[in-house]
Amino acid sequence: MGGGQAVLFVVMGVAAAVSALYAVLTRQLLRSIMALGAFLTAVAVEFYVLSADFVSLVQIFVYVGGVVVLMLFALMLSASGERHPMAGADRAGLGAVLAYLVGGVLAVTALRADLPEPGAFPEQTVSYLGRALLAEQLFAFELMGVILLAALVTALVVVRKERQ
Amino acid sequence: MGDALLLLPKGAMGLLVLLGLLMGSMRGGRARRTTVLVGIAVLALGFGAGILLLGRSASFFHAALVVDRFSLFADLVLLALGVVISLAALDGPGAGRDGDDFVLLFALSLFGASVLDSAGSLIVIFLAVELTIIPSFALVAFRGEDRRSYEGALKYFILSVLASAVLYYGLSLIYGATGSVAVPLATEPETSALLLVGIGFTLVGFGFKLAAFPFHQWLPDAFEVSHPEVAAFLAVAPKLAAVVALVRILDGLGGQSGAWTFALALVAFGTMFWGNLAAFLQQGLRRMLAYSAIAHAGYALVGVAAGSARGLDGAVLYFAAYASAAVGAFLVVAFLEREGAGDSIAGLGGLGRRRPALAAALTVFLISLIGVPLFAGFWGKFSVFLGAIEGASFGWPWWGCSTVPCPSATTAT
Amino acid sequence: MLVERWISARIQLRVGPRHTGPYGTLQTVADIVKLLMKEDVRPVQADAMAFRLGPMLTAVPAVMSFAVIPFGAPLIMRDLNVGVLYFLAVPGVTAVGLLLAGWASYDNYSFLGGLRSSAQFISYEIPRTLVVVGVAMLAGSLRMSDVLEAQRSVPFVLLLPLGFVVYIVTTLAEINRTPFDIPEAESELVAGYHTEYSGFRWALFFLAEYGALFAASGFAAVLFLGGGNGPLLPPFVWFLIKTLAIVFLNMWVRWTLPRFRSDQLMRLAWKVFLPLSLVNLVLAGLVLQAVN
Amino acid sequence: MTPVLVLSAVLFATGMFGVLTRRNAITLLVSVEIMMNAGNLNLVAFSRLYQPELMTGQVFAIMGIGIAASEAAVGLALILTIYRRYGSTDVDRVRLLRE
Repeated sequence: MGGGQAVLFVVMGVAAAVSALYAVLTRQLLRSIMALGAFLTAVAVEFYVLSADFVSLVQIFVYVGGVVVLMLFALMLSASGERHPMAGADRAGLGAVLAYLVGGVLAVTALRADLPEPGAFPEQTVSYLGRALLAEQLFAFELMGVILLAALVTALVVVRKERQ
Repeated sequence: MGDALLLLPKGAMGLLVLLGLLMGSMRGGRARRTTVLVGIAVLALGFGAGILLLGRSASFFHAALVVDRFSLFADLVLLALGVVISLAALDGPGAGRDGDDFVLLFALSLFGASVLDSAGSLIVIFLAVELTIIPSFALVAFRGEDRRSYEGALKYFILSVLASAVLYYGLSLIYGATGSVAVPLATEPETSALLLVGIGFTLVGFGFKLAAFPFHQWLPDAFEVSHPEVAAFLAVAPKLAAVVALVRILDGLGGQSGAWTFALALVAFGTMFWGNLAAFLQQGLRRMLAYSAIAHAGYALVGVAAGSARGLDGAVLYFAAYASAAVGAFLVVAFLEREGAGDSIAGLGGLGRRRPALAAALTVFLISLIGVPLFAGFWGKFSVFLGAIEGASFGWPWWGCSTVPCPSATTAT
Repeated sequence: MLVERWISARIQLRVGPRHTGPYGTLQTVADIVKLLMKEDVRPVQADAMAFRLGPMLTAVPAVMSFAVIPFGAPLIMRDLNVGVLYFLAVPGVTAVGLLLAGWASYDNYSFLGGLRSSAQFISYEIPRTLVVVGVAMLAGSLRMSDVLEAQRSVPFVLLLPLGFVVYIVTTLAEINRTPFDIPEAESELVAGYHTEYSGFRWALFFLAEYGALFAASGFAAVLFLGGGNGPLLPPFVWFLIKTLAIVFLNMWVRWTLPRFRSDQLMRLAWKVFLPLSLVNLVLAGLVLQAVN
Repeated sequence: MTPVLVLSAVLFATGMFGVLTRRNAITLLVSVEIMMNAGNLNLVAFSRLYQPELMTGQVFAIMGIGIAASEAAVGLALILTIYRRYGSTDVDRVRLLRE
C-alpha cells in the first residue's frame, strides 16, 4: 500500500465502521438499510485498496444492486401501511457484553497475530481469478451454481405456499 | 477411471435433484409418482454401488472432494435415508399439489449433505453446509396450513444465518493462519492464536448447525412445526455430514487441539445432559423426539472429541444406528398424525390395543434410541464411549456414561 | 436533450422546440433556466433523507459510469482491467435511488412507479449482463481497451448481431425509455417515481435519464461497433458518430412505438430476452471456437 | 495486515451486537450481512499473503458474497410471508411457540 492508498484505507475503514454502527443502532428500518448500502460501498472500496478489484465490483453488483434493493423491496412491500417503519423494542444487556467480548478477543488476536508481509500482487486479478475458478476451485464454482438454484427454488416455494 | 466409480453414491443423489427438477414440468400425480419411484431405484442402485466400493478412497477436482472410508459410509447412510424418506413422502408431503417442490428441495439438501461429508477444502465445506441448509428452510415451512410453521422456519433461518456468518469468519481465520484452504489442515508445528480462535469460531458455527447445547434452541421449534418426514431428515442428514466434516477439520490438528477438544467434550456433555433432561420434561411426542435428537448429536460429539480413530468410527457408526431408530420413530409419528391422532405422549395410552403393530414398532425404536443392549443404538453408544475411553486424558467420559440411563425414564411415561 | 426535443418535434409535428433561438438550439438552455427557476417543493410528510438521496443515487451512478468509457483511443478516464464489469455494476445502484425516490415522496403514484421501475431494472439487468458476458468472451478480457483492440478488424456486431439487438432493447428497458417506460407512464401514473419532485431535484432525474442513455449508448458503441475504430477520422469523432447513431435509434423508437403493459414487460424479460441472451452466449462460444 | 484484521474484528463485533440486541427480522439480516462482510475483508486481505496467483481468498470471498445474497433472498421471502400473516416483522411479536 502506498501513502495515498493507506489514507484511503483508513478513511474508508472509519466510514465502514461508522455506517455499520449506524445500521445496527438506528431505529428506522429504511435508514438501517441505507446505512448498510453505505457500509457495503465502503467495504467495496477497501477491497479495491487491497488489490481485489474484481471482488470489489462483484460486491457493488451483487450486494448494493441486489441485496440492498431486495431489502428495500421487502421493507416497502411489508410496511405499506406505516410510512416510517420502526424496529421494535430491543433488549441490550448481555448481548452487548458478549459482542464486546468477542470483538475484544478478535482485536487482541489480530494485534498479536504474526503474519508475513504481503508480497507482490498480480496486476491482472481477473485472468488469475478465471483460471482459479476453472481449475483449483472448479468444484466450488459448480457447487455455487447448485446453491443458487436451491436458493431460487426455496424462495419461490416459501412465497408460493403462502399464496394458496 | 476406476476411481470415478467412487462418485456413484453422490451421483445418485445428484440424479435425484435432476428428477426433482423434471417433476416440476409434469402434470398428473401418476407421472410424478413414477418419477419418485425411479428416483428411489436410483438411490438404491447408488447404495449397492457404495457397498461394493466400501474401503476404497480417492480425491477429485484438485482434492476439493475427498471420498474416504468415513464419507463413503456416511453416503450409505444418506442414501438409505433418502430411500426411506422418499417412500414415506410418497403419501405425505410429496403427494400434494406441490409434491414436486418437496422432492426437489429434499433432493437438493440431501445432495448438499453428501458433498459436505467429503468436502476437501474450507470453501467446499462452507458451500456444502449452505446447500444443505438453504432448502431446509422451505422444508420446515412446508406445512403452509399451519400458522406456526413459518415462525419455526424464521427462527431456524435467523439462527442458521448467524451460525453461517460465525462459521464463515472462523474459516477465514483458519485460512489466514494456515495459508491454505485444504482440509485436513496443514498446520505449522506451533499453533498460532489466530488458528485457535478460527477453530473456536468454526466449532461454534458447527455447534449451531448440530444444535449442540448452548446453541440448540431452534431445533425443537423447527421440528415441532414441520412434517415428521422433514424432522427425521433434518435430525440425521445435515448432522451426520457436519460431524464428518468436523472430524476432517480437526483431524489435521494432531495433538494441538487440546484446548478445543476439552471444550468440545464439555459441549458434548452439556448437549447430552440438557437434551435428555428436556426430553424427559416434554409433553408432546414430537418435542420429546426433537430433544432426544439434540441429545444424540451430543453422543456423536463425544466420539469426535475423543479424537481417536475408534472414537471417530464410533461417531459415524453412532449416527447410522441413531438414524434407523429416529427415522423410524418420526415416521410412526407421521403415520399417527395421518390417522388423526394427537401429538401428546399421554394420548399414546391404549395404542397397543388399537394398533399393536405400530405400538410395537414405536417401542422398538424408542428402546433403540435409549441404547438398551443388543439394539442398534446400544452398539453405537458402545463404540463411541469405547473410543472416548481410549483417547481419554480426562475423566469426562464417565460423566457421559452417567447420562445414558436418563432417557429411559422418558419412555416409561 | 436538444436533439430529443428536435426529433420529438419532427415526429410529432410540434413547433416550439425549433424556434427558440437559431434552429431551436437554445431550447435546452431555456429548459434548464425554467427548471432552476422553479420552486423546490418537498411534500410535508416525505422522509427528508430518502427524498434527497433518491435523485442523487440515480444521477451519480449515471455520471460515474462515464469513467470507464473510452471516448477515443487515449481518452478514457480509467482503463480498469475490470472496466466492463464496472459499467454493469455501478449503474445498478440506480435501482436503489429509484426505490428511495418513489418511497420518499409519500404518494401512491410515486411509490408504484418506484417499485415498478426497480423491478423492471433488475429483470432486464440479467439478459443484459449475459449479453455483455458474450462480448467479454470474444474479447477475452474485461478491460475496455482490450475489447476495442479485439475489434480492430471485425466489429462484434457482425459476429453477434443477436446480442446487439438484445443489448439495445434491454438497455431501453433499463433506463425506462419507451416502449418500456411503464414506471413513468404519464397516462396512468402521472410521472412515476418523480411525480413529487420539482426544480433542481427533478433536473437531477432528468440528467440521470439522459446521462444513462448516453453512457449506455457509448458502451454499446464500444462493445459492438468498435468504438473509436474507423478509417480517416480521429477516434473521438468515430466514437461520437457511433454513439449518436445509437442515441438516435433510441429516440426514434421512443416517439414511434406505443407502451407495453407492466406484466407484458416482465414476461418479455424472462421469457424472451433471457433465453435469447443465453442463445447469444452459445453463439459467442461457437464464434470463439471457429476463430481459434 | 494488522489494520485490516482489527477493522474486520470491529465490524464483526458490530454485526454481532446487532444480532444480539435487535429484534426486527430485517435488522437482524442487516447485522448478519455486516458480519459476513467482516469475513470477506479477512479473506481478501489474506489472499495477498499466500500464493497470490491462486487467488484462493478472493474466490472464497466471491463465494461468500453469493451465499449472502442467496440467504438474503430466502430470508426476505420468509419475512414477507410472515409479515402478511402477522402484520409485523418483529421477531418478538411473532411468537406462538413456547420458548
